[in-house]
Amino acid sequence: MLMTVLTQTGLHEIAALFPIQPPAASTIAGGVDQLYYFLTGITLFFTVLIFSIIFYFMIKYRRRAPDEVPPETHAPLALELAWTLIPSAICVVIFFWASYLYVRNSRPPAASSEIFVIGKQWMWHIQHPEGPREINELHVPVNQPIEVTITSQDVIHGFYIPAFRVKKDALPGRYTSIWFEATKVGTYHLYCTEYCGTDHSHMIGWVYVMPQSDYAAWLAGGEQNESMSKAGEHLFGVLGCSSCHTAGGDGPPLQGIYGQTEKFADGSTHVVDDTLIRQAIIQPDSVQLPNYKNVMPTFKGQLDEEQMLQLVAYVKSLGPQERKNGQ
Amino acid sequence: MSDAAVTHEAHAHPPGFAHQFETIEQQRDAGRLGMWLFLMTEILFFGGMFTAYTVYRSLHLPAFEVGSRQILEVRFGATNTAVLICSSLTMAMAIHSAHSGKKKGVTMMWLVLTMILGLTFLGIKLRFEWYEDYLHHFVPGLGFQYRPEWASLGSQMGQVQMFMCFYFFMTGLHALHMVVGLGILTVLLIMTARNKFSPDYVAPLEISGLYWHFVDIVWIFLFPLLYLIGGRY
Amino acid sequence: MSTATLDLPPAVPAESRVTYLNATTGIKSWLLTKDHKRIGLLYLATITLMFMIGGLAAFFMRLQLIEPQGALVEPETYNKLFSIHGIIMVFFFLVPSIPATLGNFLIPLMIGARDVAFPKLNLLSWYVFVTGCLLALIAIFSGGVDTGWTFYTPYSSTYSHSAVTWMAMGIFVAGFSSILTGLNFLVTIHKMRAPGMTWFRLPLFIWSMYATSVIFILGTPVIAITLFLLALERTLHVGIFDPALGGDPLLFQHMFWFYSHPAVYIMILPGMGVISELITAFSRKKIFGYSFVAFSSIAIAVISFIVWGHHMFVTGQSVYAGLIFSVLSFLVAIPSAVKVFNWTATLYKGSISYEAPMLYALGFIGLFTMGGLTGLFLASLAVDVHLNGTYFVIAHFHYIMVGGAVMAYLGGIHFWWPKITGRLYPDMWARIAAALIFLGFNLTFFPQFVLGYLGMPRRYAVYPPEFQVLNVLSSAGASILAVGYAIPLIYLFWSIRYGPIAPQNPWGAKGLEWEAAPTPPPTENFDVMPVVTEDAYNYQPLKGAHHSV
Amino acid sequence: MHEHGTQEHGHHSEAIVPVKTYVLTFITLLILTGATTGVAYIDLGVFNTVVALAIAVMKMLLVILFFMHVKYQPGLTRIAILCAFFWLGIMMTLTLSDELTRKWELNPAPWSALIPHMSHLPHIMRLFF
Ligand code: HEA
Ligand code: HEA
Ligand code: HEC
Ligand code: CUA
Ligand SMILES: [Cu+2]
Repeated sequence: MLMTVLTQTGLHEIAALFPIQPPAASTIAGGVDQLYYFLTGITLFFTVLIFSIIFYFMIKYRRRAPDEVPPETHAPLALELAWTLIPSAICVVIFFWASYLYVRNSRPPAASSEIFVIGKQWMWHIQHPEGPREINELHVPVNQPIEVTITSQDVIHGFYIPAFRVKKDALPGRYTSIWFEATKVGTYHLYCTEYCGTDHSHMIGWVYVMPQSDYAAWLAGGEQNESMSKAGEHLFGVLGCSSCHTAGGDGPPLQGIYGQTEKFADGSTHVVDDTLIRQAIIQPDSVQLPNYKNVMPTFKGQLDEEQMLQLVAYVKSLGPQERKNGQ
Repeated sequence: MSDAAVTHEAHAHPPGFAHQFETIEQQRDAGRLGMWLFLMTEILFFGGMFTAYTVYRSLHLPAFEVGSRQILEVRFGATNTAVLICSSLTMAMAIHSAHSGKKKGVTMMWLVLTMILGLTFLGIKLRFEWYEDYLHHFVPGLGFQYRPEWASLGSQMGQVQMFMCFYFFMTGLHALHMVVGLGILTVLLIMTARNKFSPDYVAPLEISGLYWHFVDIVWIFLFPLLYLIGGRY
Repeated sequence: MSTATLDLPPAVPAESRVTYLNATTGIKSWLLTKDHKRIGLLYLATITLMFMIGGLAAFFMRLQLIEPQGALVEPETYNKLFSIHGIIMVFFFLVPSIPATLGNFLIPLMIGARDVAFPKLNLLSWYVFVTGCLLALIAIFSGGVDTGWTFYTPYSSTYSHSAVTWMAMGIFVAGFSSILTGLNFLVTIHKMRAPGMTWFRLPLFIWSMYATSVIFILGTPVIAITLFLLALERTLHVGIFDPALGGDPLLFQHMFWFYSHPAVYIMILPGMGVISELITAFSRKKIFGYSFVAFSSIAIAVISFIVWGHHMFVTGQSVYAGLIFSVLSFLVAIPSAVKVFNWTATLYKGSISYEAPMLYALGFIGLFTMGGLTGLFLASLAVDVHLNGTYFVIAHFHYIMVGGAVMAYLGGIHFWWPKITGRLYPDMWARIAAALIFLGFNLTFFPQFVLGYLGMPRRYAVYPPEFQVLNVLSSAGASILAVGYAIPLIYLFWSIRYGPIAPQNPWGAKGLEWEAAPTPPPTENFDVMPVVTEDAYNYQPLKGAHHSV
Repeated sequence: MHEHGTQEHGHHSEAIVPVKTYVLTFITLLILTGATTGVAYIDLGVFNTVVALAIAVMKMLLVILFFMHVKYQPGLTRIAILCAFFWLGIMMTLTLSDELTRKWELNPAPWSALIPHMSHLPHIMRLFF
C-alpha cells in the first residue's frame, strides 16, 4: 500500500533504493498490517499534535521582556479527565483489536497439515511428515494452512518469517507452535530472532511458497527419505517400545489415543497431544494411567529432538482421524 | 522564599547525634524508617527465592516431597525454630533493659544470650544438618548422589537435587544473615560496654533488633516451606 | 517575596566564598566526603566514564553495520560489543544517571535539608557502585560477555563461554548501590523536609525521585537474586534454569523482567521530573495540573511492576498471561500520556525562553511521545508477534532512553550546571549541541523503525543486503550523535575553569535550591535554614500561595 | 507561619513495652511452633500446606507487631510492610499466571465442560473455555 503511494508520487527511485514495507504473504499478514497502520496513524496524530502545539506556543508565547510575568492559568478538571480518558479509550480499542487477532492467530484451523522445526546452534532443521528433511530451507504449498511445531535441541531460538508476520521462540524441552497459510507464491526470509550465540545472525534461511502441484512434485522428487511416521515406526521397534505397547503387553496399546481425552490415575484429565506423548517418553512416571503399572522406562537422553518428533509422528499416525497431510 | 530563620539550634548534642538532623527524634525516626525500607528490600530478595521455589515445587512436587521427607529432619528444624524464637525474646529484652535504664551489665547479659542462641542455631545447622548432608552425599556440587529409595520417582529423580539446591541456597542465605547479625551484636556489645546508650538513646540497639527479628521471620517461613508443607505422615 | 534573590548576597566569585567545592581540598577530601553534593559529582565522573565505554561500543557496532557482511569484526566480537553496550548503558549509566548525580545533588537542596538522611551510606553506595563497575570491567577485559543484556538462559547459564559470572557479579554489586541510594532518598524525603515543605509543595522532581526510589528498593533485590541463581547454575549445573535438568528457562525471564521492566521506568521517571522543572522555569509558569503530574509518577511506579510479561509474548509464555500483560501494559501508558499533555499545557500563556536546557526539554517531550507511542505497537499482541526481536524494538527504546532519558539528563546537567560549579557555559555552543543531538538522534534511530517493520532482526552481526541503505543512514546519524555528545563534554569541562562566574539564579527559577541556597552552596547547603511558605513554581506571585489542581 | 508540621516526628517519650507482652508473645510463638510441627504428622491433604502457611503468617504477625513494635508505631511502617508483601504477591501471582496456564492452550480449561456451546463464542472467549 505504501509502495503504491510512493510510486504514484514519483518517489519510486527512493522506493527502489530500499523497501519500506515487507512482503505480505499469509492470511495473517493483512490483519496485522491493518492494525499496524492504525497504530501508525495514532502515533502520527499524537506526535504531530504535540509537536505543533509546542511550536505554536513557542512562537506565540515567546518571552518578550526579561522581567515578563505571565498570567496564571488553571488546570480545569474536565481537561485533565479528557486527556486521561480519551487515551484510555484508544488503548481499549487497540487492546481488543490486537488480542482478537492474536488469539485467532494462535489457534490452527482443523484442516492444517503439519511441519516440524528444530532449532539447533546455528541452523534450522525442518522435517515434513512425508519424509523430506531440509536445513535452513522450508518448502510449503500455497493456500494450505500449516501448523508448525517448534522445539530446540540446545538454547532458545526464535522462528520468524516476516512475510507471514509469525514468530515463536523455539524452547529446549518444550513444543511451541504457530500456524500460517501462505497466500503468495515466492521466496521469503526465515530468521532466528532470539539471540542464541556466536552465529545467531547466520541462522537464517529461505521459505519457498510453491503452487500446490509443484509442492507435491517437490515432495515426490528429491532425496527419498522415509516419512516421519515410518522412521518413527522403525525407532519404535529398535528402542523396544513395541515389546510393551502391543496387545497383551505391559503397556497400553497406542492405537487411536491421539487427540483423545484420558483420565489419569490421580483423576485429572489430559488430552493426548504432541506435548503429552513427548512427556510420556521422557518422563513416563508423570503419565500414570489407571490400569497400568508404572514400568515404562525413561528414554531421556537417548533420543535427539528429531527422533523424538518421529516417534511422536508415529504415535499420531496410529490415531483414528488420520490428518490430511497435504497430499 | 525564606522569610524566617531557623538556625541550627545549638542545644547540647546527645551522644550519637548527627549534624544533618534537627532533633534526635527526627534522627531516630529516620533510622527506623531506613531499616524498615531495608527490610522491604530483604523481603523481595528472599521473595525471589520463594517464588522460584514455589514454581518448581508445583512443577516437581513428588521429587520435592521426597527431598523434604527423606533428607530433612524435622527435629532439627523445629529445635532451631525454638532457638531463634528464644533469641528474638532475648534481643527484645536487651533493648527493653537499655531503654528502661537498667544497668549496662543487664543489657550486656541479654545481648550475650542472644549471641549464644544465634550460635546455637548455626551450630545445629552446621553440625547436625549440613555436615550430615555432606557425609551422606546430599550436597549438590559436592558429590551429590542419588538414593536407590528414590527410584520410584523415575525420571523425576533429578529434581531431588534441585530441591537440595534450593534448600542449601535458602538456608545458606539465611545463615549468612545470621552471621551478619552476630557481627552487629558484637558491635552493640562493645557500644554498651562503653556506655554509648542511655534511656534516651537506644536507636542502634532498636534498629539492629529489627534486623534480628526479621532474620527470625525468614526462618519462620523457611521451616514449614522446606520441612513441613507436604506433610510428614 | 516576588524577587526572591533580594535577600541573598550578590554573585560572588566562588573563590572568595567558602563553598562545598573549596571547603576542604585534596583528593582525600573528595574520596572520603560525606557531602551529598560531592558524592553526586563522584557519581557524575564515574557514569560519564561508563557512558563513554558504552558509547564507544555503540560506535563500533554502527561501523560494523555499514556493510551487510560486517565491516569490522567477527560475529563473536560483535555479540560482545552489543552485550557490553547494553549492559554498561543500562546498569552502569542510565539507571544511576539522574538519581545518583542530580538526585544526590538536589534532593536535600530542594527540600531544605543539610544533607541526605544517611551520608555515610551515601558514600558507601558510591564505593559499592565503583566496585560493581570494576567487576564489569574485569568481565570485559577477561574475554567480554556475549549474552546480550538480558542474559537469557540456558544460553547464559550453560552454553556461553564468556565471562558471564563476573558480569553478573558486577550487576549484583551495583544493584546494592541502587538500593542504598533509593533507601536514602525515601527516608530523606519523608523525614528531612524543611518546615512548611508539605507533600504538595514539593518540586515535581522530588516526586519523581520518590517514585524511582520505590522501584529501586522493591525491584533491585529481585535482579540480584536472579543473577545470583544464574551464577550458581553456571557453577553447579543443578538445573535451576536448564530444561535438560528440569528447570524452566522462562522462569528466568519472568524474574529478570520483574526487575528490568520497572528498571526502564527507573530510567525515565527521573527524566520526567527534570522536565517538569525545566518546562516551568523556562516558561515561568506553575506546572499545569500539579497533582496529576505528581500522582502519575507514583502510578507509573506501581503499574510498572505488573507489565513485565510484555517482553515474553512470543517466548512461550501462555496466551492467557499474554493477554493479562498486554492489557496492563496499555494501562501504564495512561499516566505517561497525562504527563505529556500537562507539560504541553504548561507552555500555554507562558513566557517562554529558549536557553539550551529548554531545547533539551522540548526535544524530550517530542521524542518521548514517539518512543512511548511505539511502545503501544509492542504492547499490542498481534503486532508484537511481528516486531519482537527486530530493530523496531531497538528504535522504540532508544527513542525513550536516548531521545528521552539522556536528553533529560543533559538538560538537567545544563540547567543546574551553574548551581553545581558556579560557572556558566557558552549558551550558543550548548544550543548547537542540542540541535545536533536532536538531528543526529533522529537520523540514527528513525530508520530503525522501518528496518524493524521490514523484519530485520536485532543482535545481527551480518544482515541481508536489502537493509543496507537504512543501516548506512543510521550509522551516519550515529556519527553526528557522537559529535553532538562530544561538544558538551568539551565546553562543560572548559567552563569549570574558564567559564564566567554564574549569578545566584541565572534562569530566574523558583525553588529552594536557587532561591535559598547560595551558588554554589556551602557544605551545609543553607546559610539560614529555609522555611517554606508557598507552592512550588510560584512564578505568578501576585495571586499568592494558591493550590491548583 | 509553620502552616503544616511536615517533619513526621514520632512521640517524644516512647512508651516502653512491658516485659509481660514479650513473654506472652514468646510463649505463643513456641506453642505455634509445636502446633505446626505436630500438624505435619496428620494427613490433612492440601490442608497440611494451608495450615502450615497460616501458622507461619500468624507467627510472623506476632513477631512484627510485638517484638518489632509495629503495634506501637505510626502507619508509615505498616504501609511499608504491606507494600513489600503486596509486591511479593505480584511477583508470585503473575509468574504463576503463566506457569500454571501453559497447558490450557492445548487442553481446554478445567471448567470448559460447564459451557456447552463454546463454538459460538468469539475467539477471545473461546480461549478461556
Ligand atoms: C526508559 C525506558 C522505557 C520506557 C519508558 C518504555 C515504555 C514503554 N514500553 Fe518499552 N522497552 C524498553 C524501554 C522502555 N520502554 C526497552 C529497553 C525494551 C527492550 C528490552 C530488550 O528486549 O532488550 C522495551 C521493550 C518493550 C516491549 C517488548 C517488545 C518486545 O521485545 O517484543 C514492549 C511491549 O509491550 C514495550 C512497551 C512499552 C510501553 C507500552 C511503554 C509505555 O510506558 C509508554 C507510555 C508513553 C506514551 C504512550 C507516550 C505519551 C502519550 C501520549 C503522547 C498520548 C497519547 C497516548 C495514547 C493514545 C495512549 N517496550
Ligand atoms: C541507556 C541506554 C542506551 C544508550 C544511551 C544507547 C546509545 C546508543 N545505542 Fe544502544 N542499546 C541499548 C541501550 C542504549 N543505547 C540497549 C539496552 C541495547 C540492547 C542490547 C542487547 O541487545 O542486549 C542497545 C542496542 C543497540 C543497537 C542494536 C544492536 C543489535 O541488536 O545488534 C544499536 C545499533 O545501532 C545501538 C546503537 C546505539 C547508538 C548509536 C547509541 C548512541 O546514542 C551512543 C552515542 C554515544 C557515544 C558515541 C559516546 C559519547 C561520545 C563521545 C564521548 C565522543 C567520543 C567518542 C567517539 C568519537 C566514538 N544500540
Ligand atoms: C517396559 C514397558 C514399556 C516400554 C519399553 C515402553 N512403554 Fe510406553 N508405556 C508403558 C506403560 C506401562 C504405560 C502406561 C503409563 C503408566 O501408567 O506409567 C506407557 C505409556 C505410554 C504412552 C502414553 C499412553 C497414553 O495413553 O497416554 C506413550 C505415548 C508411550 N508409552 C510411548 C512409548 C514409546 C514411544 C516407547 C519407546 C520409545 C515406549 N512407550 C516404551 C510401558 C512401556
Ligand atoms: Cu538461533 Cu538465534
Ligand atoms: Cu517493558
